[in-house]
Amino acid sequence: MKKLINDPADVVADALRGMDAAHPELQVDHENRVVFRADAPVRGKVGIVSGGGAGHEPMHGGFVGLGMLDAACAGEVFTSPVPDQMVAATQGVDGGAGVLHVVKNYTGDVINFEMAAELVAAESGTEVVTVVTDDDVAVQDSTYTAGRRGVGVTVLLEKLAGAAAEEGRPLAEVAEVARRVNGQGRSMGMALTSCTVPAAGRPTFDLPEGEMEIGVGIHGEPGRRRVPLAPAREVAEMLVEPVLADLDLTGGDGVIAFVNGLGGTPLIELYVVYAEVRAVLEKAGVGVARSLVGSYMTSLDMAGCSVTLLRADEELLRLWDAPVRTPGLRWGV
Amino acid sequence: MKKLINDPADVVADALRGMDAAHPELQVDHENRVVFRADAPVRGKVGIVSGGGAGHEPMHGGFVGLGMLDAACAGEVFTSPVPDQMVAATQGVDGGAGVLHVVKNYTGDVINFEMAAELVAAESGTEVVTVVTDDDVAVQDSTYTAGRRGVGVTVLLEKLAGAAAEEGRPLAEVAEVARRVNGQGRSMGMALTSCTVPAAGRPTFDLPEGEMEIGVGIHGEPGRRRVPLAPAREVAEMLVEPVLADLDLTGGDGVIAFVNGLGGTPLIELYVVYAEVRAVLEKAGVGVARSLVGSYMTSLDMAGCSVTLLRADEELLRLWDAPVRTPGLRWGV
Amino acid sequence: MSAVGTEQAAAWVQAFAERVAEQRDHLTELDSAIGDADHGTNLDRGMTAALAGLQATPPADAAALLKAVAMTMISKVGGTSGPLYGTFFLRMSTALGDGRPAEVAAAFRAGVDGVVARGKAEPGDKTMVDALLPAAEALTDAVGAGEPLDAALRSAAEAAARGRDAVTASVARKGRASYLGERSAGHVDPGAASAVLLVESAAALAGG
Amino acid sequence: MSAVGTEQAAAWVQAFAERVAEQRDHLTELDSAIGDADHGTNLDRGMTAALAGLQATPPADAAALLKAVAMTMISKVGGTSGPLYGTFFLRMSTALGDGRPAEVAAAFRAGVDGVVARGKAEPGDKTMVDALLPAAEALTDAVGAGEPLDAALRSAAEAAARGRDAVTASVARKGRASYLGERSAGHVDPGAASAVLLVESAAALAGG
Ligand SMILES: Nc1ncnc2c1ncn2[C@@H]1O[C@H](COP(=O)(O)OP(=O)(O)O)[C@@H](O)[C@H]1O
Ligand SMILES: Nc1ncnc2c1ncn2[C@@H]1O[C@H](COP(=O)(O)OP(=O)(O)O)[C@@H](O)[C@H]1O
Ligand SMILES: [Mg+2]
Ligand SMILES: [Mg+2]
Ligand SMILES: [Mg+2]
Ligand SMILES: [Mg+2]
Repeated sequence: MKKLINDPADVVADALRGMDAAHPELQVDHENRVVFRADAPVRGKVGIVSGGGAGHEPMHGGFVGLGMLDAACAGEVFTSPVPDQMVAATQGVDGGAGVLHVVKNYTGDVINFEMAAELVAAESGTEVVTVVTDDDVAVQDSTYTAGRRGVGVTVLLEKLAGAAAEEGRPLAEVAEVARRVNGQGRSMGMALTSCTVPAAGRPTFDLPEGEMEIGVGIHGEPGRRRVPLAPAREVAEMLVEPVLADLDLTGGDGVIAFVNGLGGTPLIELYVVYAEVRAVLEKAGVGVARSLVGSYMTSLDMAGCSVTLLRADEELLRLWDAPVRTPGLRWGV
Repeated sequence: MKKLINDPADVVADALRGMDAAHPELQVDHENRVVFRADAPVRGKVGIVSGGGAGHEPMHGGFVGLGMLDAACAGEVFTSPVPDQMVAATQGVDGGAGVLHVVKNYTGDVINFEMAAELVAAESGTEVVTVVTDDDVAVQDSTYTAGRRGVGVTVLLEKLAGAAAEEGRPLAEVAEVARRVNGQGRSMGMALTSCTVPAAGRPTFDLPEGEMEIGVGIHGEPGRRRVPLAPAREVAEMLVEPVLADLDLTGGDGVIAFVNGLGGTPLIELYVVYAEVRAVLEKAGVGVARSLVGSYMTSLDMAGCSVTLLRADEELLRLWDAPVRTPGLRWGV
Repeated sequence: MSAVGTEQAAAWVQAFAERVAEQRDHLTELDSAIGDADHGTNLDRGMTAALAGLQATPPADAAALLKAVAMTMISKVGGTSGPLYGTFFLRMSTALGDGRPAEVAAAFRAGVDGVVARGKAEPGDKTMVDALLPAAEALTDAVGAGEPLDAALRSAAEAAARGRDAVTASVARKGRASYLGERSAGHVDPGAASAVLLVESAAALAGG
Repeated sequence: MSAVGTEQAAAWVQAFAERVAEQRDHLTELDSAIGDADHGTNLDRGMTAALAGLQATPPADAAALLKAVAMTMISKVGGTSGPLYGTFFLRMSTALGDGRPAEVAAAFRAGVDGVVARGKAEPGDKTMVDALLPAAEALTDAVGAGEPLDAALRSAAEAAARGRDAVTASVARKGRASYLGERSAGHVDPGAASAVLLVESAAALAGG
């Protein structure tokens, strides 16, 4: 294993120290491993809390700031944070207008956030609404399974719901925006290599030179199928087509198109993929209203990418263009 | 070789198409492979042109925009662009106040920019001043060699000189800022893995599991020495100490500290390194005025990082905080 | 062994922690194949913290001990297995009573019911429940038939192992393994494997 | 061969392009060891474009031909070798005169001087200059001694190869290889290797 780390057991604590040092505009509670907006709680504003296992940087801590999250809880690598962290985060961002929990649909995340919400309800009057993201079309959605994973849409949702909260809208409306984003967005990912979990010390799976995995998530889980390596042009088709098959995205206000790098893939390759994604969308008659290309939700050092498409509407575009000032996403301010 | 690309010969053209599609605020001249600010030339403002081989994304094209570059020329991967591109860029950004060429100190870059400047001088009245960056302390600086490489300082210089130009300052002053930044900044890099040049198809060098290279540049050149893998704590020392030995950075207004990822290293590791860099600086009595942590100047898919320290002063801090709006760096606007 | 007191509970927790430490890399390897390569690390971190907690604040009785372990699992582990094992120990602690065999069986069953209530897994979904439920049933049956606790725990451990093995061929329908669809078939479920260690730790103590 | 006309120049360029194509991966491999793994790709891209340009717009004479190659190298290759080889061909084209042996030797020398003026490398810095300079000297000497051009070019090719080999053991002082310090010693310089191909291409034609 080759990583720029100290003891694998300290990776999350060490990274939080670095993040704290790099971003004076954030407050880091190292004891609870919660990253807060420096001005939290913002009086009268709905607080937005997210979190999850570490290893997806800049998500979620890097999305804390004006127009996005109020707090993010960091778990161990690929391991949901614990209820205590979420309680601390929720209490710390409660400005009197209630708190939205943004939870990616993984059993661990769902259970821990659920327990946290129960604890908050038992201990305080803070109103908590939870929205779960489950946008990954690689996974069959069925009531008899854990359902689809929450992936790329989470980044877009945190931006859009964050903008709605920043406008001063009430919890129910902010949650409605969040649910709409999740309902209108779908993703699909692929990997060229496995990632290596620091504590495990070696790649989660083997992926020979000429092969790639289609339908991976962001935790180094193997994908749905293994296929021969293909040019970016075909990779774009393999990712975009299942998304288009799952959700009608033609017409209307077009889509917000998001090509995400999984941590080990450089930006030059993401731009190559994005060019091909645009070509596939054009052929399918899907217009693109906004673009996001970069490594915003990683899977440690995995080489690969995901594509997320979100059906845009006038309101979502306005919220997308609204100011955001976080380490990971920043514009309009 | 596992990359998200089509034909290796098309990588740069394909990536420029993706970049163009992702950033409507840029104008891309695909024929000349020049990325322009959409509003170039800006009347009365010094134009700033940079460029170099591709493979370092977001540098340089991702630094085109308000408060930074007016144009960037993209060469083939790791190959300096040609004079014709630089001439087109220079003419396209000439707003009547002259043009600054920012050139990293590599023989190819220097020669091609030199020829471009000669052509511009022969063909037009545009005043061109060239500033060459050479901040890499891994390389011995001697008049009998090619001198030090230009690395991380280039990013900081493009930001700071860009801010000076945006203030409407004359070419001589903008060039003076640029030279000062180069003079006050030093860098050192290391690699955990080699990169793979697409056209070459395999890693430029072999680096066994338990070893790393210290003193690498950003073109997949092997470094100065190979040492056993070490924890981030020691890596930070190996990078910071030679920088401190080369330039007195204690006292004054502190430094702008920049931890850069080389393309294959995820942000979580860069934060771990940054925490350790801060610890080394603290021990050395060097204060940190501003921080930048991320993959801003990559070496394709190389895993590794570099550290750049720039002695700050009041003016540089003001220029650092000035608005910048580019795909790669963005704040204050 | 006629009743489970503080000493027995402590020995069980200690034995489980040891088995987990010893099998940590194996559990993580199982989780690499069909999950995210952290199950061994997660459990080991939790049980190490639990032992440290017990050392620092010795609990008054077996129920308090199990509750302390539960709270550590819930507040130190995270992921799926942290709150589920935490819930197991928590529910068990409140139902343990005097620790007589029938109470132990009922408490174990309560713990398993807690896991099911929290995780909503059904038998055959290929989770820890597939080891825990048969163990609970075997324990209840054996104790109900008047077998001594030692023997009953051994039956429970065997039932847990059979339950784990029975779903190895199946396609997972809960947890991360479910994302793999058909590819999850043929792999041992990591949580089922750790649950077997839990029951075996009890059986080994009882037998020794 | 008594003089270099359009045909000879075309054949030389063609032969060089072929050698470069054939040795492309080898040149890139040499550049992997002490550079950035693109020398073969760079030259091959340039010479392929140069041939295509000659085909599209057949030049009037040998000088025009060399100038066309020069312009392609300068405007299509980039890096260090693009402008240096471009400068070589450009300077050579302006000094070629009627292509008689003495003029060819002088033109070659002018080309090499152009490379030195542009790149500022000195003999022994471990660059293409270490193959080109000895070749220029050998050519001038042989032609001056009245040898026929064929034989003179063969001497030049041998001198180039000796020059390349002579600096293999040295530490590079120019170009990317210089960043490696001592580690550059023992490796063949890629530009010196390609310069040998250039001179050998001429010698082979002359000889055949
Ligand atoms: N819904 C569920 N109910 C019960 N157990 C479950 C459920 N989902 C997953 N598990 C168990 O959890 C185990 C994985 O635990 P662990 O790896 O620690 O957590 P995570 O999956 O969050 O990384 C699985 O092997 C499975 O036995
Ligand atoms: N200053 C110089 N003068 C002459 N030749 C040089 C100089 N610097 C480098 N070279 C030659 O250029 C070769 C490398 O060419 P190439 O790989 O195409 O360019 P780059 O180094 O820009 O990637 C070296 O092997 C060396 O022979
Ligand atoms: Mg996990
Ligand atoms: Mg090069
Ligand atoms: Mg797991
Ligand atoms: Mg090279």
